[in-house]
Amino acid sequence: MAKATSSAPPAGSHAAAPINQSLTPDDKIGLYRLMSRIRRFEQVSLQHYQGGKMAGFLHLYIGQESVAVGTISLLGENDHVITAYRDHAHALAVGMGMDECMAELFGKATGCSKGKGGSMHYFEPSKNYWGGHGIVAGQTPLGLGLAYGLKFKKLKGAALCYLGDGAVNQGAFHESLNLAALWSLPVIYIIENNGYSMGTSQSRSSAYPSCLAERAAGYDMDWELFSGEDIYEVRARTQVAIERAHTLSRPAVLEIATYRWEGHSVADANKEKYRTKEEVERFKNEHDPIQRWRRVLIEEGIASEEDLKKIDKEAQKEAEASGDFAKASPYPTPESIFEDVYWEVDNKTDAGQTGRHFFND
Amino acid sequence: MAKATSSAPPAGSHAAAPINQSLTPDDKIGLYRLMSRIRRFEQVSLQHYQGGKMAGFLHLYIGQESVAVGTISLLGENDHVITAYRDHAHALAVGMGMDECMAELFGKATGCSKGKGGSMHYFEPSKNYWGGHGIVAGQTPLGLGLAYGLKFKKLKGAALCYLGDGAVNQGAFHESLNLAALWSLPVIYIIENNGYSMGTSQSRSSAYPSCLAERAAGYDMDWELFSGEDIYEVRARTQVAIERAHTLSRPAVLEIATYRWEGHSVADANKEKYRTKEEVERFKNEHDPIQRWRRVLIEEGIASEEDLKKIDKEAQKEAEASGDFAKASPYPTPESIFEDVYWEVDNKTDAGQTGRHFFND
Amino acid sequence: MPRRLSYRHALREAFDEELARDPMVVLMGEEVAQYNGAYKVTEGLWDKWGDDRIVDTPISEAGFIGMGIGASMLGVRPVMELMFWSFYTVAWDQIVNNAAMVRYMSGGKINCPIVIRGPANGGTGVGATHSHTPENILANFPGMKCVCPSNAYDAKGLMKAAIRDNDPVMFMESTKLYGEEWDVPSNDELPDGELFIPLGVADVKREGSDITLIAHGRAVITCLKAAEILEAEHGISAEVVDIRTIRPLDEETILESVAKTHRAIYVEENKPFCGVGAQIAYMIQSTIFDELDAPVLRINSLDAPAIYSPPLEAIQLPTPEVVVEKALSIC
Amino acid sequence: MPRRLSYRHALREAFDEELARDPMVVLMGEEVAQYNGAYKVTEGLWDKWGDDRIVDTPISEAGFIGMGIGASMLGVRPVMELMFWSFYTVAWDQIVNNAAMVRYMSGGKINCPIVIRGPANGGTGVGATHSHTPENILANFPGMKCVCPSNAYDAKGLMKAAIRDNDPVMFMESTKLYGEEWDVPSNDELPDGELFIPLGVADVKREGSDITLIAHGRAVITCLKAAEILEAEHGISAEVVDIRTIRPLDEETILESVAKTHRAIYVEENKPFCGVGAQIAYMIQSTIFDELDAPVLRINSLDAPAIYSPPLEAIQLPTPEVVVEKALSIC
Ligand SMILES: Cc1ncc(C[n+]2csc(CCOP(=O)(O)OP(=O)(O)O)c2C)c(N)n1
Ligand SMILES: Cc1ncc(C[n+]2csc(CCOP(=O)(O)OP(=O)(O)O)c2C)c(N)n1
Ligand SMILES: [Mg+2]
Ligand SMILES: [Mg+2]
Repeated sequence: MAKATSSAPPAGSHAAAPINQSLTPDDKIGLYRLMSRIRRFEQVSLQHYQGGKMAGFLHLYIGQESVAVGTISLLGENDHVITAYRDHAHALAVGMGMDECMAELFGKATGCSKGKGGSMHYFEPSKNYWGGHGIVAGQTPLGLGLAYGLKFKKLKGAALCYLGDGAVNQGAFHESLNLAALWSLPVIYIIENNGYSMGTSQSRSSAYPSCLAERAAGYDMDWELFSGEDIYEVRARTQVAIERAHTLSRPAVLEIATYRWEGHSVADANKEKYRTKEEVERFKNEHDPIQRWRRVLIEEGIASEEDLKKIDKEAQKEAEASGDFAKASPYPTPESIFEDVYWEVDNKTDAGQTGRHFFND
Repeated sequence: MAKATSSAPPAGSHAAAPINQSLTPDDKIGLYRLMSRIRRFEQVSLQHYQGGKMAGFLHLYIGQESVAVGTISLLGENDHVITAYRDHAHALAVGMGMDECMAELFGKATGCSKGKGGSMHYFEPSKNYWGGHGIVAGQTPLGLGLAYGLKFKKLKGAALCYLGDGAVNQGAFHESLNLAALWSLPVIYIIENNGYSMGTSQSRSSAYPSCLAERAAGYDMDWELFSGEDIYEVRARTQVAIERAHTLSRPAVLEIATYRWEGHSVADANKEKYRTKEEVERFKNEHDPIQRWRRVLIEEGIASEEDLKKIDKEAQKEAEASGDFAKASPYPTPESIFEDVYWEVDNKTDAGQTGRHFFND
Repeated sequence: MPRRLSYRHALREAFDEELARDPMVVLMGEEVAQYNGAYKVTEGLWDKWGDDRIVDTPISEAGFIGMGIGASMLGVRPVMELMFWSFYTVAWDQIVNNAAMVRYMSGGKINCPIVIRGPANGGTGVGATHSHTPENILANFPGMKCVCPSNAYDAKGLMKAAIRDNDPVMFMESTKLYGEEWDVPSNDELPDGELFIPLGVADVKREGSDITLIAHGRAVITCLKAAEILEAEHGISAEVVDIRTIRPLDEETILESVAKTHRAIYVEENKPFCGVGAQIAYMIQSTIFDELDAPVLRINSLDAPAIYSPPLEAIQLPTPEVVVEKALSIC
Repeated sequence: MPRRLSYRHALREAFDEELARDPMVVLMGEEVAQYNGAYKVTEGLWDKWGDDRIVDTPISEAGFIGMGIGASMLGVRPVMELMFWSFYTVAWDQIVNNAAMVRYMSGGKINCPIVIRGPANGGTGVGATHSHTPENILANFPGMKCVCPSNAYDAKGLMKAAIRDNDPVMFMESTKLYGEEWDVPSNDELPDGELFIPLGVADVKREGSDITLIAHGRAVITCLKAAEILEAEHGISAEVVDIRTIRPLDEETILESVAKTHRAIYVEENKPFCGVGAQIAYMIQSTIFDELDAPVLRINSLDAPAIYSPPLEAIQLPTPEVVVEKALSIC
């Protein structure tokens, strides 16, 4: 089993990768539209959060869009996605609608988790999207299990399991790496390295040689480190791992450098303390993955400024409409508190009828 | 921080290492005596186990003696030891007596844990020995904590934390490695690699590049792999890590190849299934660390066959006497079940008197 | 002559039958395959079913239990062994936040048909780290089911129900019972052609009229012995109710019995504070307070970590004598 | 005019005073130092006490909690923050098998003077994974102590006791209370020169004669509100007992009160099955059965994982109205 990272292709060559060459102009515009929709969705959700329409945390993905969009754009019928609590982008990227995503934030019955999960706990198994997990790195063994399920059922697929740079220090992740490598399971761990876990920089939370993904080498597992800014690069380099997972059932760890513009969550009162204003501004102005892709589309003559502005506007409208949808939606009923606890009870099977399941007095 | 293993010294050179040169003939005989005592102690304990004097598990260390004896022989006043459930050798090596160790196996009040811990849970903090831990890898964060305590108190010392080859796949160990490296804590993890975790060979439980210790590289931590057969080598190579811990407060992972002659525990009904008879015989006949040290002592003219036989006999006698001691000792009283639960209660402090602590009806 | 089967063998039959019935069933855990199981519960299954269905795992409980949960979300039906239930502590997050709660948080879109099983008992000289009995803790969580069979017959029937259940089931066995034998009819002796016991149905193991002894797991056997002493030496007729599953819980059978006897004691090998006995005692008195001629009492393991010393360990757990004594105090 | 202090600020004062008193005290956890604490409980302490005493950790709860336990064995006195108590699930093995049991297994040779603290509550819209209230689970284990202060005054006094205690203390705070203010005298106003409340001493927060409402944590406030409604609208005089610490438990104060009122309800925000209320209801009825004019009742969080939806989350937890209704059912 190869253990080192493949040698990096020369800069600028990612557009030429076959997986990118196969993109039609419409596909490329589709990637733009998706990133734009994700950003507008989150901007609108932020407004509603600030307007007091939601409770708890709202972890925004703004600035990282190319990672979810680029990687998920590569997936097929038997490929699966699972991530942590910063989960809105992945949800929209797998094809979930803004309406059910926004309604979930409002805690409405029409939400993707019926209002039961909230921002951190989105799910849509019919779109191969397995959440949305609140415990740091708690999703990493589940991602392994999806890969196990694929292999067990002899399906050709991969499980993409996302985690943050702060999550790599949780034991469950390491247990998962060993199992993935030992049993050759088609799971691809994607470290979305935005440099910080809450207010803690990478160097204050992790000891590492060249990067975090390199820990995979200790399990004789393939790994890669690359920038997430250019969606061509994200696609080209992720595709290598997907291909390997599909054909050889081999796992990998990909570390993708990215940046979050906002605080850790909207409640992050310190967001201007642990990072300099200059740093944040630099990323916004010089490393926005959406702007970058915009330039690519214009340079390639695929779309005009006008076209893209129109897409942005549509996305904005769609996001606003989803806010209206959420607002207009009903809350779950009080009785629904006891639904979705036990499958057998919900489905009124024999097994759901014997014995007491709930212990309210 | 250096991350690679230091280059291996040429074979046979370990006797020449300063730390070994400093050994007096008496010291060398002392090492022999200790290994011999450990082996006799365990052989006698096995007889009593088979005679129905003990309950539960008895994990024998026979075949691995040079590892505990070699490493612990290097320790000074502020160096600490903590290990897993295969803990008899480390206990005797830090200077605990056979009597209290044997009595513990019998569950007697005179045992090193007053009969409360049993074989897996030996303790003697007055000898810097912190157990004896039953949950695989559960001791690894504790070992880290000992190192933290040393650094916090500004003491020049190291914590030696032993674990098995099967324990490396537990999450807590990895969390500990990151913390150790990140904070530069003087903990030395010693993987006693006897090739098997119960009936599972190393290659069936772990994915690794060259060896298990190499996982430390992922945390930018020093690591070493070496054979435990020759006590000179164990001492010479462990000393490098101790020195580094003492002077630079740097952690390390040492993987020491060794072999257990007996089953995983005495209850291991399969011990002849997952290993060939030939393999076991080869280790017994060709790689017994005690025999090897015996030859060294004779070759160096430090002791005669006779001298060493006499030591073995004394060790045997001492072990048998400890069995008699254990047999003659009283069991703990029923009341003692409720002692040693709460410090405040045992010490009859104010805090031990307010409120109910025990809920027997 | 009825067929005698050990508890361990009865479980093995349940596995074997379910492996045959459903190709999605897979058994997994440390040493379950090539080693035949640390306690030989899975003996012979690897030989018969091979690598795909019977899987040895490394020592990584959080990793492999979580993996099983993830696989169950995709429709695999993993039956995961914890070599000791005691080791749930290192996999706790996966059990609580994933197995028990993913269904809820996903608004019912995902379910986790997983069984987590292994022995959960004290009394075998393995010390406090290896003697946990977390059934009260598991049953605290809505979303989990928790089963504690007291004999081979129930073990087989309940294990088959657990494997077919579409919710996560925590199945607690006993190393002290693995070798004991009970009457367990073979499938061809049974009207339904198989032994299947639904979860959530208690069983009156002995009828009586003066007092109800309620218990789960091995404590049921302690109660049956106590009942015999009470009858023989004191002329007291004790009914013994084996709740079999802790969640879902068959409260009706308990209440019916206590309404008849007017006295109840809960017996368990678990620690007292917030134990199963506390819950059931609470339930009885809050539901049929006026039927009670005496407070509901309970007997637990003595309230300290499990002691190693063999003679003391034996008295740390409830004995028939202690049950008799307590019963006499309210009869 | 008495000094008003928030719950969060009261805790901070306790830390500050204990940091000054004992150089072995060290505060540790995710974001406790440079970030000032996710909930600002430790605000300013890193500035004042520096890197050695206030330590930011990576996200590795098993690793750093275990490390703290190991350090405590050597005499360091770590006060470890779990950003949410919910995250105990990933550190559970270290808490149970090491903090709570090493003293026992070593025959008393080792002790672990560690405090593990953080908020443990629902009701803040963070969903099931972040809303665990494990006090019943923690208190199940002999060897652990478990404290749940309901207000700023108690929080400060109990935290100081917890830090000086030589046993492992699990200290459960509430994000819903952090910002609330209470009267908390400054040290120079106090006869002893400091605010110190021993563990294991309950507090009658309101006197009454018709019924006893017993509770811990934020549910005490719910009970106080219910007691006012009962008095004002129904002429019922309710006594409110705040147990403050769950283990050790001040049973005397509870029993004295119930022996006076003859009726009792336990109120908690925890889940019902094997909750603290079950234990205390059991204890009351088994100890003073004849004093009871009605069954002991209890009120818990509705028995499902914590729901996110804000209006439903609000009714999942006990409200004063529900307490009133239940009280009326037995008064
Ligand atoms: C086990 C656990 N510990 C702590 C937390 C609190 N927490 C939530 S997110 C977070 C930071 C994670 O950072 P990272 O993994 O880099 O992901 P990012 O937020 O940057 O996407 C922390 C500390 C948690 N949810 N779970
Ligand atoms: C968390 C946990 N899982 C499983 C066990 C059961 N168990 C005890 S020792 C052992 C094998 C450990 O092997 P290794 O680490 O190589 O140490 P060795 O026994 O060879 O010294 C197993 C599976 C345990 N005690 N704790
Ligand atoms: Mg991050
Ligand atoms: Mg081994």
